[in-house]
Amino acid sequence: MTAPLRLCVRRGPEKEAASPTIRVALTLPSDIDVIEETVELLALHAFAGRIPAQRTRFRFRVTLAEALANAIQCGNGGDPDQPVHVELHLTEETIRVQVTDRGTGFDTDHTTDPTDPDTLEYPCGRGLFIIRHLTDHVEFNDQGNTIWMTLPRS
Amino acid sequence: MTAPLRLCVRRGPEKEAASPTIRVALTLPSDIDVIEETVELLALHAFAGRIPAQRTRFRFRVTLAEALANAIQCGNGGDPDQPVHVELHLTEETIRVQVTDRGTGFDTDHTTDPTDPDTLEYPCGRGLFIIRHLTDHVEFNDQGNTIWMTLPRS
Amino acid sequence: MALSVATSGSGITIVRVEGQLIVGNRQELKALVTESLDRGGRKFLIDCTDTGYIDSSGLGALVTIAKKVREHGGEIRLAGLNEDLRSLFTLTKLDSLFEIGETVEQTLADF
Amino acid sequence: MALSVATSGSGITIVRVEGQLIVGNRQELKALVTESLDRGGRKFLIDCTDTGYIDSSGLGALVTIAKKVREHGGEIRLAGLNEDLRSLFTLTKLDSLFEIGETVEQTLADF
Ligand SMILES: Nc1ncnc2c1ncn2[C@@H]1O[C@H](COP(=O)(O)OP(=O)(O)O)[C@@H](O)[C@H]1O
Ligand SMILES: Nc1ncnc2c1ncn2[C@@H]1O[C@H](COP(=O)(O)OP(=O)(O)O)[C@@H](O)[C@H]1O
Repeated sequence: MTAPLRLCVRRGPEKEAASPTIRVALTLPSDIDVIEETVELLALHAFAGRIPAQRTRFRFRVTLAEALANAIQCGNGGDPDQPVHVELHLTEETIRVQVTDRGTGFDTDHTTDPTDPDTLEYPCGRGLFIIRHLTDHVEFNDQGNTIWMTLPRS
Repeated sequence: MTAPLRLCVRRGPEKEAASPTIRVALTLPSDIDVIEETVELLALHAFAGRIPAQRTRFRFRVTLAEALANAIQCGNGGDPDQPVHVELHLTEETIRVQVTDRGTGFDTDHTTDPTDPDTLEYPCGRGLFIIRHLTDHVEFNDQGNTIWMTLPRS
Repeated sequence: MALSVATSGSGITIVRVEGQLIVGNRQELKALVTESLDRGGRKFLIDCTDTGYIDSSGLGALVTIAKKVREHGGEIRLAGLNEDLRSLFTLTKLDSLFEIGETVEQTLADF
Repeated sequence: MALSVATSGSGITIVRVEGQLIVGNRQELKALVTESLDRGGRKFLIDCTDTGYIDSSGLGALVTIAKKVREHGGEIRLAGLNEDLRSLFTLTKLDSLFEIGETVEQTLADF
């Protein structure tokens, strides 16, 4: 056999990726001990097939952990029988995280500043502040038992 | 500084993984040219954080591609405006794949054997046969426009 | 998928299938082999070394191609299949329709 | 998360936090530092070299611990924080409450 002679190379139709939105959903019990595992599990899906910036991964993990802690403790009052529902809506560029609890919600317009010198040594009150600063966008439903956070995927 | 003396090591509570079912959902247009990309995208989620056997990955890709081709061509008649809906239900051990089209379904009890010498040279009729042999379990809804396939994750 | 065609010194048309051979692209393979037949090619080797997976439409396309090649008095062989791909041919009994060799080199030498 | 405690030759209690410091485990850290205070420890270094992320409850626990240590006339420093962890302290202005050193070695030497 002599060296084969290349005649032609054809490529099949390569459609411009329609980039569908992928939804990833998960329901967890109101138990703070499952937060860490849930965050790691969802991070796998949020960045499936990608190598995001270290910072992006950090922002995702911290803000999701915060939102889950609020849903479990404030929303569901830590009652393990009350579920928390999480969904990720993944597009090419962004991750939209939705966390819903079974609670009655709260006044989501009322914000406090934990960096105020008067309250700087308080042990609580930094969760939503961190969420607002580490996400690109935050929204709540009217009732206040669903939070939507938008984050980058890269 | 001298070598530090280890006093104790404590580990936080490590909950027995509750292993929640993760649902991954996606809607695609009835266009055979998006099958390949859809399969690769869903394979990323099906095996997120895992390194499955080569054979497992192959079975998943082939059977999902078959089910999508049937939904697009037979179910939706190739009408790009008719969506195909895919869901993966991921548990620790298994992947349940659901593919739903907008068609009127078909007689899912009627099976043919493409290995019959009389039909061996037919160009079609091997899709469901391959699905039945490469999955652990197959089910349809009564109408015949939804297929559920169970496959391993490892 | 990408198809590339080469002709060996002994006149065998080698068609290399890279990626998936599935419903969305099987026509390309059919067209390519038909053109080769028209140009007088009679011996075909489908190189599956870099083939990912093949669906039932891809298998169907291979069946159709094989028939056409034989009708022209030609011969078609497959080579370079991994274990998974091979199992598809065994499962569907298409291994009785195709001569399936081991490596491309071996299959070319045996042709 | 895993916590390990060591005492340096100069009597500094080094608490190493591996993994996440979050709502589910912050109590462990509080308990551990409280015990050390009871045993007479006054200088604390929280080693964050292998800390993944810290949530607001984790930050709150550190604030509480710092207060308690100071009430006992002690001192607490953090070390080994990566850029992301550091940004949490800047964002929440807690960098004004804690002395945050660079590496553990450097911070121990400076203590
Ligand atoms: N999902 C929720 N359901 C009900 N109340 C909530 C929820 N999330 C937050 N809140 C309310 O908002 C307050 C501020 O939350 P946050 O900033 O996370 O601080 P912290 O949880 O430490 O108090 C909470 O104390 C709680 O009253
Ligand atoms: N989703 C579907 N909707 C309607 N008919 C279907 C569907 N899937 C399969 N079928 C029917 O079952 C037949 C056999 O399917 P299959 O074994 O995949 O072979 P092929 O698609 O090559 O004919 C198809 O020809 C079609 O009539």
